[in-house]
Amino acid sequence: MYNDKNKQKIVDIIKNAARKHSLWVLAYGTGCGAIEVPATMTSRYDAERLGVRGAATPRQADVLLITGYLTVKTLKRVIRVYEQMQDPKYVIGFGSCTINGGMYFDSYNTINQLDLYLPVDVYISGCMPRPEAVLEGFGKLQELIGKGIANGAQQYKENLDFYRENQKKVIKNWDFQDYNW
Amino acid sequence: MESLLMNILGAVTTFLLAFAVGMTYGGLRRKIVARVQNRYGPPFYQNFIDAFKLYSKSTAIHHGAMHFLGPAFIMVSSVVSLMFIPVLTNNQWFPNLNFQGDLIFLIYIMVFGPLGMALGAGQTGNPNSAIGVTRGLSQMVGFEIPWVMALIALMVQYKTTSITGLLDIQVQSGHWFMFENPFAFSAAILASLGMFRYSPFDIVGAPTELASGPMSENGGKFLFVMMSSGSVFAFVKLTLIVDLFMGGASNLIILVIKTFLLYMIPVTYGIVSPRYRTEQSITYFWGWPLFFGLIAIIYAVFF
Amino acid sequence: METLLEKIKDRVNANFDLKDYKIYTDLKRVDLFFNKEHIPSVLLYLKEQMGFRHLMHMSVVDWIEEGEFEIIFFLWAPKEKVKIFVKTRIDRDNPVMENMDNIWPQLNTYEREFKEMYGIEFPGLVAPEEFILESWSGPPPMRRDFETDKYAKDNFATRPGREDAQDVRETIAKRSGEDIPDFAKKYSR
Amino acid sequence: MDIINIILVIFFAGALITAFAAKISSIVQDILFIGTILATSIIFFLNINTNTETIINLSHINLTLGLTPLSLYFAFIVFGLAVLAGFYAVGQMQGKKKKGYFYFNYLLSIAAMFGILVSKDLVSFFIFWEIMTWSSYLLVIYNGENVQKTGIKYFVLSAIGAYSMLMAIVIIHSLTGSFLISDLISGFNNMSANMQILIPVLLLTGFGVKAALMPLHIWAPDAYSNAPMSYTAIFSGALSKMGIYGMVIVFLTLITKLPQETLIRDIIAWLGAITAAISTLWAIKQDDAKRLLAYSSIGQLGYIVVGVAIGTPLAMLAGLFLAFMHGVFKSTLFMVVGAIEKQTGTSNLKEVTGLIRKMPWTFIAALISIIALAGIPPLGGFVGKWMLYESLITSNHYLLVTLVFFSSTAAFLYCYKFLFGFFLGQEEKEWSHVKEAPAIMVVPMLILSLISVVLGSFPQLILKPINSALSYYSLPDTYNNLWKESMIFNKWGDQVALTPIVYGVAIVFIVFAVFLFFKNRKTSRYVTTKDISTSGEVPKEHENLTFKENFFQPFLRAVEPAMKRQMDKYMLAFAKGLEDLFDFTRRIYNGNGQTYAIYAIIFVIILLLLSNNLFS
Repeated sequence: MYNDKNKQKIVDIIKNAARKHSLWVLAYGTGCGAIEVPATMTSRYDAERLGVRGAATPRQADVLLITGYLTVKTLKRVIRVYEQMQDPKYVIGFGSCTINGGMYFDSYNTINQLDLYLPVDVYISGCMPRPEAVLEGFGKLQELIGKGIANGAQQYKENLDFYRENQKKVIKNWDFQDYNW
Repeated sequence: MESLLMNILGAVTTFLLAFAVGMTYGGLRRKIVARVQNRYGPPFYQNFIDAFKLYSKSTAIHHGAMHFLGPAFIMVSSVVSLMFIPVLTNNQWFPNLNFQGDLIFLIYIMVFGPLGMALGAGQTGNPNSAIGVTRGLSQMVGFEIPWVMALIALMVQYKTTSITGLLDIQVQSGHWFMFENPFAFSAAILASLGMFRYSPFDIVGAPTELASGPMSENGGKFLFVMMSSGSVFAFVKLTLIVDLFMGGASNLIILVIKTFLLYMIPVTYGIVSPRYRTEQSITYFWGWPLFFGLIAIIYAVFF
Repeated sequence: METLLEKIKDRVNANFDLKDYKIYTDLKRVDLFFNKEHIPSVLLYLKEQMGFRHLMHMSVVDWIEEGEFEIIFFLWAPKEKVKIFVKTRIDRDNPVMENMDNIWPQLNTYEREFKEMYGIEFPGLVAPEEFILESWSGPPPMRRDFETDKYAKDNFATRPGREDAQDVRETIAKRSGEDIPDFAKKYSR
Repeated sequence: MDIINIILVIFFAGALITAFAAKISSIVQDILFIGTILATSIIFFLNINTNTETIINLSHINLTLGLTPLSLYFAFIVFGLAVLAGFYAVGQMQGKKKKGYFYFNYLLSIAAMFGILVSKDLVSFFIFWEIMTWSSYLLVIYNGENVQKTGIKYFVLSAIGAYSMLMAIVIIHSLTGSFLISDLISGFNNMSANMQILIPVLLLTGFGVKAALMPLHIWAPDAYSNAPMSYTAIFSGALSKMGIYGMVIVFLTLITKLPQETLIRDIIAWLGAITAAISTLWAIKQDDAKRLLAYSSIGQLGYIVVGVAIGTPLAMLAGLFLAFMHGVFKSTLFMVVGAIEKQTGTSNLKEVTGLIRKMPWTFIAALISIIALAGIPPLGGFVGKWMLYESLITSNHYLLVTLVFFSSTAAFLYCYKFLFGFFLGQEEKEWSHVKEAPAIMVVPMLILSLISVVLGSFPQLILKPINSALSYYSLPDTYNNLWKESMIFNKWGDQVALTPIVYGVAIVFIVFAVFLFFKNRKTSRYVTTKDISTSGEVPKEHENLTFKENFFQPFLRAVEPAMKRQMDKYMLAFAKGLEDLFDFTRRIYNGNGQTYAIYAIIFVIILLLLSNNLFS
């Protein structure tokens, strides 16, 4: 229960302080938002000064950054990637598309609402959000982690049935074995 | 009994020192790279935060026994080689096992790490890991040759293969081997560029191409052990070169200054260099560095 | 230039039953219309005999009002630097087209796509698995009678509040005091 | 009857009986085979000492048999490997055809090796040498495939070696009037300078063939990979050491007395080092594990030759220690390949993957042997490598040591390829049925790998007999000087203490293994190798993600120029040239009487034309 505010022990406070300042981001560049990530990471906005750094594989990553619309096909991959990540892990929904479908709200093949399928900790609105907004989003996530209430992964585990039901409703050919921790 | 206890205490202290120095240097490198790229950059203690965070991450899955033992092999390589290197010239503080092994032994124990990492990476079954490992081992064959030639030149010139022996000669005569045999120093420095695996030679764990190569399936504690082993190993390499070529260090401050100056060579070389392909880096090491090694041996034998 | 295009047209016409044609001199392009059953031999002839070796593209247009699909092959002759559009119409209710991926292997990709997106059958098509749509159960989505809005509403839960959002065009028009353009009125709520 | 005779008689009788016991029962055959080896080795280990000497009278020649400390040392290798590989062979030959044939030749070649080691005169040496060559030849062509290609190479090169050796023996007899090796040594000083060069060169050619020294190595890859693996363990582990044994004697007794000593030593040492380097590169390229290990064997023998040829006391220690270590770890590795081949049906590194969870004990044996092969401390291989480098550095062979170091570092590449190919990587459904090899095959491997581990911390077990062997040939005593208990020194007095190293490695390893393994074992669960980060893609059951093709391509691209020239091709070109020459000769003698008549007439005409010049 390390992410429950009322029961935060001293160890958890230290751990959360470390986690907060060391966010390794797996940027799942699905849509047009992928182009904003380099801008955020490089010289102009330099996310690394906040401890935000790119990670190469889900095993090493803390934050799953979903940058844009998700088709049914990519949603499946995103879920797979999310479940391969190790605890503690956070999800940032990036751009309008992840919030309510954005300009693809009536597409036959993109989901409209990411938080039905994955536990989103922070949404960054905008189409596209500028790097300032992205940094603001990371700041918000850091704040939540520091308070110990960024407990999306916890929610996901507890309400796994709910998420699985939603996921399977959209993904017809559900072919990977049910993953547990 | 008491001496044993002191030995163990000394070994642990050496390890902690190496860990701290290596981690700080890594952090400073990130800062320097950031400044060169016109960024603000992370604080110099960022690596400590990263390491602690990695340690506190959970390890929910594994791919079998070698997946666990691979990082342990790497740690064996760095810690044992640390134990055999004199940290300071007056050996009262960190005696460890300095007199028990010599340079040839050290060369061999230092290549144990990559092999252990290769085994750990192999068991995960990730094809990227295996590709990275093959690149890493190939590159290792590349830079080991000039490195060994430089060391042979030293050994031949001063008729000893012991690290403490070479260090004592420098301390007593007051001449650094860096100036006594500059060719050996150049060869060793150029080879050490490859050992650090910084920019031109970082194809082993190219993050975007190979998904960080051998590390791609390791998160959490595995990565923590690899990271700390890398830091300790960086300290080992720097201290070894300081001991062999720059007359060692009589106290920690001098050690830190010398190692930091030395560390700046691969860092600054790396910042401004693009990435070499594997065969390019092998041919790089078999070009000028090998030539310098050859000259160094000739110089050692005839002058 | 025109003579060259004319010549091409004439040469094809001499060998095949050309339904109709159109020549765009400025675009260096000839449009040739055929019946569906002539298409394979025409394509083969154009490729092997007349130097149109490059298939640039294959496309489908849904003529829902006429109850037909139009299939277009875009060919290019590298030597003469001339384009040919080979067009044909097939029945929309029973869309079957001959599989021609042995003429250009890359046609296979297009045909798999049109099979999924328009429901056009290509008998003998080598399609090991789904191409773009994984486990699609609805009607072919690129047909014009496919109601994408309704489908999305049925399948993907919409966040509450989304339906209140106004059409952007309407908002802009209202703000600047203009009328909504005619073509947009149809979609306006 | 003397002990040596008894051992030889048991061997030959056992070989014959075992060969014909197939008529009774297969198990009886196994028991007889094992019984013969066990009986002989028990007799050997219990009774043998260096004082025994037997003389067998043939009509004109006395065959003198007896042991020297050096041959005792090699006999340890032969008998130790023979017993372990014998047990292994029983497991491996289960259900194979031509068992009698295999057992017969196996016993015969062990007997021949023992015979070579006990020969004190050149005639018996040559006889046993030929028995060894023939029995191993028959086992090389055991499986009946590619007999033409592999058999002929081994046969021709063995013949070259044997004839040059025979020539040397004849010359020696004509010069000294005796076949005894001791007479050769004592009479060597009185020979003419030319003979003093010729005899060692001829003998070294003979031994070089068996030791797979360049350019006489071309038979080895095919022969090693075609023989049954249980025999290849002996072939590479012990039989090739007979060449080393001969070389040691030649270097210790004959070449030291030459004025051109350094030149010959350097030439042979460089040949050894080049052999090591080139064959290492070729080993990296191989995709078949047998061929990989075969090339690796040639490379390792190259190191041994370097050590033996340099010939300083430390180099001699290194060469002989490496000879023992090579026997241990290389035969283990060949046994591993044999076990895998038996369980999966193939030894191709590209086909077999992910056996680590199916054959864990085989993996442990392979891992330990590979670490020993790579020469990484704290295992036994390191001691030999260390002594080799130190001896080269202290005896002023700087470029040689660089070349040896290059091949030794490049050896990591094929070491990893071997381990990765068989045991690591993606687990595939095709091999999910594979089980661990039977105990009779696994236990010998584990015993051998245990020896590798033990020798890493207690090299004195082997260094002591080596020391007495070298003292016998009047080299200075090396105890206290170059090694002392578990410490090894070089000439300059620099030391490596193995015990603290072993303790240090063990402690650090255990600490971090506990830190990683035992702390996380409970909380983490095993996932298959399909569950890897593949950009979110779910690999299907049939999808093969293993990285196998062009394994070390970047490296091979970098060293391509060195691998363009192949000794095989030169030899084949030479053979082709000879064939053309003979073909041309055949055209002259075409069997037609008319042609011969024309030749006769032409000859007479030429005579007539030249008669003025000839007879005036």
